[in-house]
Amino acid sequence: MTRVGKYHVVLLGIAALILLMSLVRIVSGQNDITSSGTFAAALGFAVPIGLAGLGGLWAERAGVVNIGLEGMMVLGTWMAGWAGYQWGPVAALIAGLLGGALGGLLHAIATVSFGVDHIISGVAINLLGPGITRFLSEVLYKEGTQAADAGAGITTSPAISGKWEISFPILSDGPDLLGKLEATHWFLVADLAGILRGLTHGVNVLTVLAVLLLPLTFFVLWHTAFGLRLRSAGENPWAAESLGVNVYLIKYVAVVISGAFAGLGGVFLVFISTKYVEGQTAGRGFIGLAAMIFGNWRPGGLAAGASLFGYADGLQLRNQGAVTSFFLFGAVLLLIYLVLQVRRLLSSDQPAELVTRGAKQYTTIAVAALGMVILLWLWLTVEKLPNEFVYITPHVLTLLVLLVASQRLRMPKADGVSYRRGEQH
Amino acid sequence: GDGGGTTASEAPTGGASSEAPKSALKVGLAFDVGGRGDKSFNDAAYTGLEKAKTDLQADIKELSPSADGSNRGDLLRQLADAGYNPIIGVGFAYAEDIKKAATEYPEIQFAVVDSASNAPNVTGLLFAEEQGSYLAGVAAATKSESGHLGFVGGVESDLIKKFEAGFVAGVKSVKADAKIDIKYLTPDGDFSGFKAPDKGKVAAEKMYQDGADIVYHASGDSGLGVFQAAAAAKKKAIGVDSDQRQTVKETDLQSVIMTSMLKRVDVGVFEFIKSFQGGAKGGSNVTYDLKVDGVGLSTTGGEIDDIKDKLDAAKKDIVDGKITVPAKP
Amino acid sequence: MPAGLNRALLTVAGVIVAVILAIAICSAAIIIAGASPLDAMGAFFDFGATERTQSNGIATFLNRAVPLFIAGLAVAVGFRMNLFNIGVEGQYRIAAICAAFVGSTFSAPAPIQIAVIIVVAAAVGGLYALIPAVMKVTRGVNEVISTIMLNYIAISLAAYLVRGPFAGVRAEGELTTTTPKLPESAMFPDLNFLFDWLGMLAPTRNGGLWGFLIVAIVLGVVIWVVLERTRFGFNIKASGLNSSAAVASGVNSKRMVIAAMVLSGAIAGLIGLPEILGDKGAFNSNFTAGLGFLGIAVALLGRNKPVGIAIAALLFAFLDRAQGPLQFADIPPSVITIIQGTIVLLVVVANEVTNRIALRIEERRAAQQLGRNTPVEVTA
Amino acid sequence: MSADTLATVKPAVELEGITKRFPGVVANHDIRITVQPGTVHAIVGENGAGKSTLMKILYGMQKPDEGTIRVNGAEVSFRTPSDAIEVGIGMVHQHFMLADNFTVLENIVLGAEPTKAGRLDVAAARRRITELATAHGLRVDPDRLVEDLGVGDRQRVEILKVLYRGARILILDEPTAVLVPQEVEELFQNLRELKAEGLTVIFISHKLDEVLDIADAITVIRRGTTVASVDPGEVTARQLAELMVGSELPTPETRESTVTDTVALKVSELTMEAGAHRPVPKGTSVSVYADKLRQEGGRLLLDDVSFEIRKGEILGIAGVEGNGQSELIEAIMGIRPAHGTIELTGQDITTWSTLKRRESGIGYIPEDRHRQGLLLEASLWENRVLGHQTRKPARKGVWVDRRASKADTARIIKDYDVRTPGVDTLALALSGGNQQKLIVGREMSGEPAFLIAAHPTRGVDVGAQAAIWDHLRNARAAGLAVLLISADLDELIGLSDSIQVIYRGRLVAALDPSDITPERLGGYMTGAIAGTEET
Ligand SMILES: Nc1ncnc2c1ncn2[C@@H]1O[C@H](COP(=O)(O)OP(=O)(O)OP(=O)(O)O)[C@@H](O)[C@H]1O
Ligand SMILES: Nc1ncnc2c1ncn2[C@@H]1O[C@H](COP(=O)(O)OP(=O)(O)OP(=O)(O)O)[C@@H](O)[C@H]1O
Ligand SMILES: [Mg+2]
Ligand SMILES: [Mg+2]
Repeated sequence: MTRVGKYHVVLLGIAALILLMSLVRIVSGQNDITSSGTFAAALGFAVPIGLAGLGGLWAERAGVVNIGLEGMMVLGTWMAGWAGYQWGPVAALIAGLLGGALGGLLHAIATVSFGVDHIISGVAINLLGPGITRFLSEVLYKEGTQAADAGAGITTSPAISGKWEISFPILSDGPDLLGKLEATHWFLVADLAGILRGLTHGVNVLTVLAVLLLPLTFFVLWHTAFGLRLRSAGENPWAAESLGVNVYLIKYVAVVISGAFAGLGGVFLVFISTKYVEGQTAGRGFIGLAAMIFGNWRPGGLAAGASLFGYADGLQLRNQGAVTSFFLFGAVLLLIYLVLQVRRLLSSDQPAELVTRGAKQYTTIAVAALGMVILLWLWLTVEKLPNEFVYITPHVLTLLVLLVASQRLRMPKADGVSYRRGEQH
Repeated sequence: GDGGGTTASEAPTGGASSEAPKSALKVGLAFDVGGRGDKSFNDAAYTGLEKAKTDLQADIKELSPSADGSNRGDLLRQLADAGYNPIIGVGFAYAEDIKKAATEYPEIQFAVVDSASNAPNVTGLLFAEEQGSYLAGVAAATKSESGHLGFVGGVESDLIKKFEAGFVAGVKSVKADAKIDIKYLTPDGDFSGFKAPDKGKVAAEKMYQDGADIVYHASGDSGLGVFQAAAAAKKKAIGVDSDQRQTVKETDLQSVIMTSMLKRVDVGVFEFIKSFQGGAKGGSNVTYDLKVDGVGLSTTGGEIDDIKDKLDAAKKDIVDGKITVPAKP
Repeated sequence: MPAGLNRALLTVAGVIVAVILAIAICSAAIIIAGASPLDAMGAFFDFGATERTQSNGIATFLNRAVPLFIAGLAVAVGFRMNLFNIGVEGQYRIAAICAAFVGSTFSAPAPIQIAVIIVVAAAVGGLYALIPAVMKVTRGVNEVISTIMLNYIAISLAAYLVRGPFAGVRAEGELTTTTPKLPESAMFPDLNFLFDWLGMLAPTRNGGLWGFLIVAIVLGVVIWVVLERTRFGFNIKASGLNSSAAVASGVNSKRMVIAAMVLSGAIAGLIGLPEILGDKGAFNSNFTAGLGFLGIAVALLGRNKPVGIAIAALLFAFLDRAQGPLQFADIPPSVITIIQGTIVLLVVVANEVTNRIALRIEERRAAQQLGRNTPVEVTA
Repeated sequence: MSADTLATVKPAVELEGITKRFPGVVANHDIRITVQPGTVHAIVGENGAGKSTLMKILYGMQKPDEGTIRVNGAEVSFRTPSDAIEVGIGMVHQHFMLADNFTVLENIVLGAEPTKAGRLDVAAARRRITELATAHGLRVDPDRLVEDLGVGDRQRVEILKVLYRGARILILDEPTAVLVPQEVEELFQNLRELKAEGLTVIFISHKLDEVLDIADAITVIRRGTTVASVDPGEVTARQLAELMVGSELPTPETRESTVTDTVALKVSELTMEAGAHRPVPKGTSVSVYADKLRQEGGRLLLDDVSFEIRKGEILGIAGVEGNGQSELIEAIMGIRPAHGTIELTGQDITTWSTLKRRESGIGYIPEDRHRQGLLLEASLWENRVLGHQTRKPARKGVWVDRRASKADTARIIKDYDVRTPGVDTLALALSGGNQQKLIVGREMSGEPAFLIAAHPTRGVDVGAQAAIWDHLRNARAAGLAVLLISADLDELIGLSDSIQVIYRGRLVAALDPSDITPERLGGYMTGAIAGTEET
């Protein structure tokens, strides 16, 4: 498939998805499925995950597995909180980046210079991140310090002042045309308006930055000389070395940037909360890593993974009822699948004996049909899911998508390989 | 719940009069996960402890458990071995551990915050959060113009459900047809719900968008997000545990905090130490309810001054037993 | 075998250097915090003045090591095959609650009661690990993602079970949700007699020295035997070292993924039992979390070998025990985590360095024995 | 090149007194070589003689402990390959140095990327590559992924990489090891052109005929030292070999036929799809199904492959790499599903697992010993157990019988002359030849009925080669059926009782080894000669 073709397929897929969502919204009456609020929340949850994922992408494209994203993110949050309350948001941003980068540097020293197993180093950083920050809080934020007077506690920093939110003029602010359209609840129109408004209203400046980092990463990694070298370090560092590429340097840069991105994810969390709160990363580094793998080590896929997760999380937090519409959603998807299968079965012009009409195919169709019926039944009967099942919506959804999506994941070939200059095994 | 024990108004009697040798008072306190400096529950307990230090010249020691809370029992033992008596465990998670430690150290007096006494030398320091929350509900419903309110709970544990139950009852007592949105951030066992301002914000935002004009939170640090959502929507919120209009430092957020439901853990802790000094023994519960002002509403900012009568009436009804506030939703 | 001895000596030397370095780094941190590193050292070794506190301290220390060791074993079984089972965390949680509940539904003589609980825990842990295994084998879903997601699902599921179907009665005024209390026959006998033998006071702490320690030791030995001596263990090792060679030699990689993952999950299922059977007697909403993640660090520090894991678990437990004493000495207890992280990092760095040295030595020896080190004299 | 020009022009490369020590090994010792510009200079020597090390030193990948390097008369000291590239040296490595997931273009420009406004200038790069390719007759498609390329194409990419950097001195480390004669000839044609343009080529090969064919000068290295400089016009291949090893060149000639009438392995209609394997529908024959697949336009990696191997017979499969040999092996080993049937000594084993196949007597010497044959980080005795986990002597119930395994490993070490300090040595500490001998010994134990030998002597020096050939011959005499796959056509012709040529997944010709030359064989392999039956 050519590049343009792929691009079109993606666009078509998105269009079909929105159509489907609109349909489900109308049928279920759950406006939150495409409300601007949901999409704004989705964006807010997707960004830190996406940033962590981007961090993972940079490191792993250069051949270094980074399971330490969580620890680096924690360092980012603490540094942002600490610098932010004293010198404002810009300082918070810089400090958070530095905090994450420091974690990245540690990871780089261990994995690149000493050839330590990447997972071990990452796990150690995941221990160190919370340990060091807690220690720093215990020292710097304890009773009687200036910070404590400014509102710090051992688990929180003082608040950062300053708000960095922007909206798209006219469309989603002031006259707020999109908002008005959304309120009509018209089929498809309101959905599109809601989605657009959610993504443009009251958006944190960091969000814009983070979203821009995706194409930027794509550009740098796939369209510049530096990016080619970086990726070559993840595919075949020995080849790169033999062509005079300084693989060590490249890996160092990549892993430090990786840490900085994870740190930026932390800064984002701090900006949203206006302060550092111990434990506020809540495993997002791991989820970012998962999003990156989900996205096949590519920025676009990663964004899709982070968005899926963010959307599901946002939706479940905003509207537990809407979560049951996923049953309907699944039922409709299964129905489409069934129609396609049956059509293929009937329209085949091959000699009858050649059509792969094994028992297996009938079984799949039967299972799909059964699944559809069950989902529909669930949708019709389940008033309210126990809360515990609502919380896990994003996780279950991620698993389901992974199960259904064909698995042709391809990680960089030398990812996780401990590379030593001049040695090839 | 008033597990058949005394209430606080009786407990301290005789405490202040009989002065024990002050230097001998060594009070140990073990925090819940998160430890000191959480600006909330643990810190409130510490305030009480500190007061004992200054007022009663107590020798104090406070310990925080490890992040996974696996060593709560061991902290209690270490305090006991170091000669501390009495020893206080902060948080209902200490219930089991206190019970065991109490049997191992029968000569030492223990207290547990938020859980009932379960041994002869254990005092249960209980708080009638549902009563305070009831008042918060009354205040919210009275102040609400839309008749639509919200509650954000941090972690879906039975403790936080007490807040929910009281709040709902309070609201319904004023407006039986009021709409109340309820959302918890994480399931029981995942305590990140107390540390997720972003989630609190999204949950509250939705409530405000749907027309709620006052949201009550019992979600620790996540409440910050609730206040932010309130500020953005130009609506109101109700804080919890301490007077958050004072503890929250951002001025733009302070103004959205209509009131806070106070839970005087500091009073509980201090009173317990004081009564210990007076020779009180455990085996019963002390309930800090509206009657003894163990719970209540803060008035900083004066936003509920105009409905003071109504609140006082509700309070009186509860104190008099005319109203029994449910502790479970 | 002098080559092996050489290697072992080098490794030990490396570890010692690493630990010393880690201590130095943390001492620096402690000094910055305005405290004395010597006090900190004292706190780590301070097991109290009285016999009672000492034996309690020792029991606390060993009790902590038991679940860490089991968690390390669980992670290591996966790692040996290059399977990264981050899901140990979720597996033990689900297994613990199911085992606690099942154990509370009947009453049998102690050995049977306990055996059933252990079997249930292992089975549930194994089954929960089967999910990512099957997803990986049939759909190629990366186990890192699936186990991360399943961890979150496990937390919610456990929360649901402990409040819903598996909820037990609790005392009036108690807020902790819990499964029904296990019968007395389910409680694992303690090992306090060991202290008597050594002429010490038995720990007075509830539960004493957990008898599950024995199970852990047996488990460690069994796992060692399975991994090092059986064909199954050989297949795991081969798959881990070179999966394509393993496949070519007739190892069924899919079956191995499932077997290793399920074994890992089954071991993980036992992580919560020491606490339940030795102390708590139930699963409740405050159940110790995070052991699965610590297990990763323990396994890696122990180089995925049972003996190493035991040492790593003891080290971690030793450090963890000082949580209280450090605070008595006014030292921020977070230095524990810092030391743990630093040690993990430095020990592997040291390992890497000594490994390289050992390899050099071995190569040189091999070359010398073959007489390849002398170039031939040639007249051109 | 005449003598007087040589005198006036400065040597392209002068290596003087180069010494390089590795822990325990002196790889190079006082090496002296002078390479004249505009010539092809060959370097020959046994495995492990130190050729690659020397070249890596010249290319800046390794630092010499002693000695000086002069390029075009000026003394140089390289820290990294970029320094060497700077002065115009380029190297094609013994093992491909290509990123599989990159396009040809990306592989070529890596490290020397043209940029425009910070962007990788793909258009300029493509233009330049096409120019170079046409100028030197090196056909490549810049936009194809390297993983889709055959070895010949990859070799060309490697050479283009070097030319792209404007190298005037080319180092080619065993470039022909994986090429068929036609491709070798093509390569040599390119080299001659480059030479005509004044480029200097340093060429390493174990194939002495080729060396004599292309080289203008030859340097022989033995055990890390230069032992002779000879003129290709004045030596024969045999003399050259004797200079290298001091022993006679072995030949892979099989003596008399030992072929019996009993069929050991029968493969019929073996067909493999390129995509996912879908089982043949019930009641359909494989050939009908294969027809359908062909009609659908699907690529078939194996296309209706049928043959028989009788006891005592060696069947050689000739083919350019990537024409289905690996797939054939994987199908027979049960590693990858395929349609058709496979019978071993009369038993249908089509549905059996790899393990069961091995247990029933299939031995397997894999093509890539590091990838499929060895656990490098495990001891030799554990490597002996590999593939024999379920059989004596490795097995004792559920246990691995360590003692018996070690004893049997010792036997292999003795019988197959594996040079190692002991059975507990890690496999990675052995040289390639010794590793290979261990594998051969392992696969021969347990009296297999049928052996797959894929490139059994690849990268193995002459001594070890002869030993491996002897073992194969002896086993054949004892009734073993062997499927031999080899890129070394002399080996193939010398050992096989019959030869089949595989081309694009099909067996296109059955040949008699007694009257076929490598050149003709190469013709079939590349599809230049249409398939016929020639028995
Ligand atoms: N990086 C290294 N570390 C240690 N020893 C090495 C290293 N590289 C090469 N050697 C040793 O140097 C010797 C020469 O190796 P080299 O690869 O140069 O041989 P070669 O002549 O190219 O052999 P072949 O024909 O097999 O390619 C080998 O015997 C090997 O033991
Ligand atoms: N990068 C390296 N690091 C350490 N030792 C090496 C390295 N490369 C080669 N060796 C050593 O070189 C020897 C292998 O020598 P040699 O080059 O003859 O193998 P080979 O025939 O090239 O093997 P192969 O064909 O598998 O590459 C072994 O002793 C090995 O330990
Ligand atoms: Mg070699
Ligand atoms: Mg070589």
